[in-house]
Amino acid sequence: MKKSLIFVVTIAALAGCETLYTPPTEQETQAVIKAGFRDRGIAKVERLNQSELQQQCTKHGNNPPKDVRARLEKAALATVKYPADGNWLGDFKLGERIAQTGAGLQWTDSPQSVAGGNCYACHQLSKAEISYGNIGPTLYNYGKLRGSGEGVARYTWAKIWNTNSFNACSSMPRFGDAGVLTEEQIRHLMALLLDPNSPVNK
Amino acid sequence: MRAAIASAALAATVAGAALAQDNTIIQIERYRQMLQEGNPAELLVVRGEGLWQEKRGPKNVSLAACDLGLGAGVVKGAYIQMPRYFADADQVMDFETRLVHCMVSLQGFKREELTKTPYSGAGQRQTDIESLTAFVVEQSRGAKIAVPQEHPQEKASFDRGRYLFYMRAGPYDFACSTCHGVDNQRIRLQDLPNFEKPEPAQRAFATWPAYRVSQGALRTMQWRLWDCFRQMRWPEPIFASQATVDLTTYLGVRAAGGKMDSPSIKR
Amino acid sequence: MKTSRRRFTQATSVFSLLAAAGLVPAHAQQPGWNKAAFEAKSMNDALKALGGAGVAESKDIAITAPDIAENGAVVPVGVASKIPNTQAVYILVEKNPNWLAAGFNIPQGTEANVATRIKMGQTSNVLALVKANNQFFVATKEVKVTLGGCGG
Amino acid sequence: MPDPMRIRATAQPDGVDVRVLMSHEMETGQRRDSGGTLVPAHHITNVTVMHAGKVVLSAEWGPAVSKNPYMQFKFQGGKKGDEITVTWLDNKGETRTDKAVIN
Repeated sequence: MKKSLIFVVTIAALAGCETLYTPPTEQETQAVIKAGFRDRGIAKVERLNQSELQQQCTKHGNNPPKDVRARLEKAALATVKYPADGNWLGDFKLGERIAQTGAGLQWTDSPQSVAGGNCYACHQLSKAEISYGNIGPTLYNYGKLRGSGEGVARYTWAKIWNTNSFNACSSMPRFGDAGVLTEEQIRHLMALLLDPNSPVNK
Repeated sequence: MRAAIASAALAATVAGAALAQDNTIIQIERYRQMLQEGNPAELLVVRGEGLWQEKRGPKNVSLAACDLGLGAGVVKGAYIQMPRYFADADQVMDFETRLVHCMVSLQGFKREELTKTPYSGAGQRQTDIESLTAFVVEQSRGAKIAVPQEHPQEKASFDRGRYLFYMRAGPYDFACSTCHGVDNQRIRLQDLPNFEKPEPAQRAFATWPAYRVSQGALRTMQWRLWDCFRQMRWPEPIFASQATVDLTTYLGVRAAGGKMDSPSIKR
Repeated sequence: MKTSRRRFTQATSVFSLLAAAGLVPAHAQQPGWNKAAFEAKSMNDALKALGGAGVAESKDIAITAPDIAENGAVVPVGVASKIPNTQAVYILVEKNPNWLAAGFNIPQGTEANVATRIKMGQTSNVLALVKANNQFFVATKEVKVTLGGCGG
Repeated sequence: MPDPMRIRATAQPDGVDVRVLMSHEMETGQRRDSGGTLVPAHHITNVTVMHAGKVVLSAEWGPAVSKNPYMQFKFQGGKKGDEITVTWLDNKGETRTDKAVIN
């Protein structure tokens, strides 16, 4: 009687024992994740295959060690395609529209649909739009505060094209590098930020 | 809320604009308050209760024998202890996954048919899954969120969910944590709960499912994740997949102790 | 149930035919639906359809509505009139395709204080039009409608 | 058959407070479905609230009333235990009547 009781207790202890738990491996976890998604429209499961940047940022909690950071930033800057004709600024009115639009690259978007930049989701820009997010810094008076020299234009272009050029593992999408926006669209956004007549600089 | 206002004020460099937005946030809060009276989800709770009790499906039985983790037919307080491990299915299931399991195994519905369109579209009647969810979650109102972490599979579900939460992927490089891992962040004017902190995690988890006035429909937790992934530019999460359950396990454990206040009403 | 529904429907359609032909005044019997009023695209059209000639602004009408609506699909609006003998309360939205959203007839013994929820396509003035002693009075409040989400 | 309404009628010192939630699509007639076809308007046109054989509120609504409509008002002359009746009618001739006891 006593023996069997001890036996039962031991089994119970084993069954409930902390040490019995081994966490799933990274491979197992990724397999479960991939099995949990499917292609729909333009959004394919292959989007879950992480790039080097995504892997490193995930692994280091978006704060990679110095050497990794330097490597990622260098690689990001190398992706930037500057305007071939040296023309930085487009039409700020079209830029405002791009900043307001959040469509693009979702499974609900058609491959032909023109994507927006959705800047207002995260940034303040013109003063008239009160519905803006705060994930990114305010860009109100961006050009007024920084001027419109070649250096500012070059930096801003690269920042929009691939944000990781200056801040690896930034939260911002790579609008040029990832093919979200066209060169022409980025030019309009540049005007929204830098044109002295843009509502951003009023 | 007050902290959010204060930090928004600090973050903005242009004082005038910051003041304008302070007022905006206060006014939006007032709008949300005004919605609280008269939540159309109540209509769905009634319908869901009827569906729960009605004999339905090829086998013509009700869901009275459905075990949500507290024994057959126990609905009160069931929602707050899910996702959990179910021995009969040998897996961790969230409420919606378990509901489908019951509708298939007890009532004889076809799984593919149930999960093909789990969410109602514009101009459509709410699905049975949505209606039943409204009813069951209402039976946990006021109860404290207690997603279990005893069974090894429950722990594994949490660990996988945490991995998924921080995983950056897709053309926008977004992870869940991009928006939901920092205090007082907003997209446009929508607050983004930080799931690394108990209080915002509790508030968020406790208020889903919710009636979304923008859609005129009750939306479930599976829908909440699904629509986040759409906006993250990820592929489509499969309804009731293990990955979605794992993510809910992670969020639910983070929200432990929060007082359930759902179905709620949101913009 | 079925028969009564049919009768109800028939009565209505006959009535709306008559109303459309201008043979009976709106509100002459219940239930009627003032089609012309609901198709009005200006205050004048709405007034005309409701049988009013002019309208005066009034401080005795209070509109309860948010300054900013997070979503235009549901905007809570309440109207309270302190004007004696208030007979009806109408809620109109200036920038909606059709101005009139809802009308409430207030019988004696019912407070001239009603609330409902309306749709607004964009930021606009919301008007509370009150009929009292067969005269019309109005109050106005602006409601801003904001954009939300990150997928739109 | 349309879903039932939720009616709350509460006797208060200054009258009976009535709050009604109705289940209705309130289709505007301006929305297009996924195929691009205009979805015809479908909305409640009339609401009537009766107490003791008397109309205590009647409303006319257009498609700009929100989906799953909500309405609140107050009337005098009712007391605890009385019954009120709410009826809605829509532009397709569908109708629904529900009763509630004042408490």
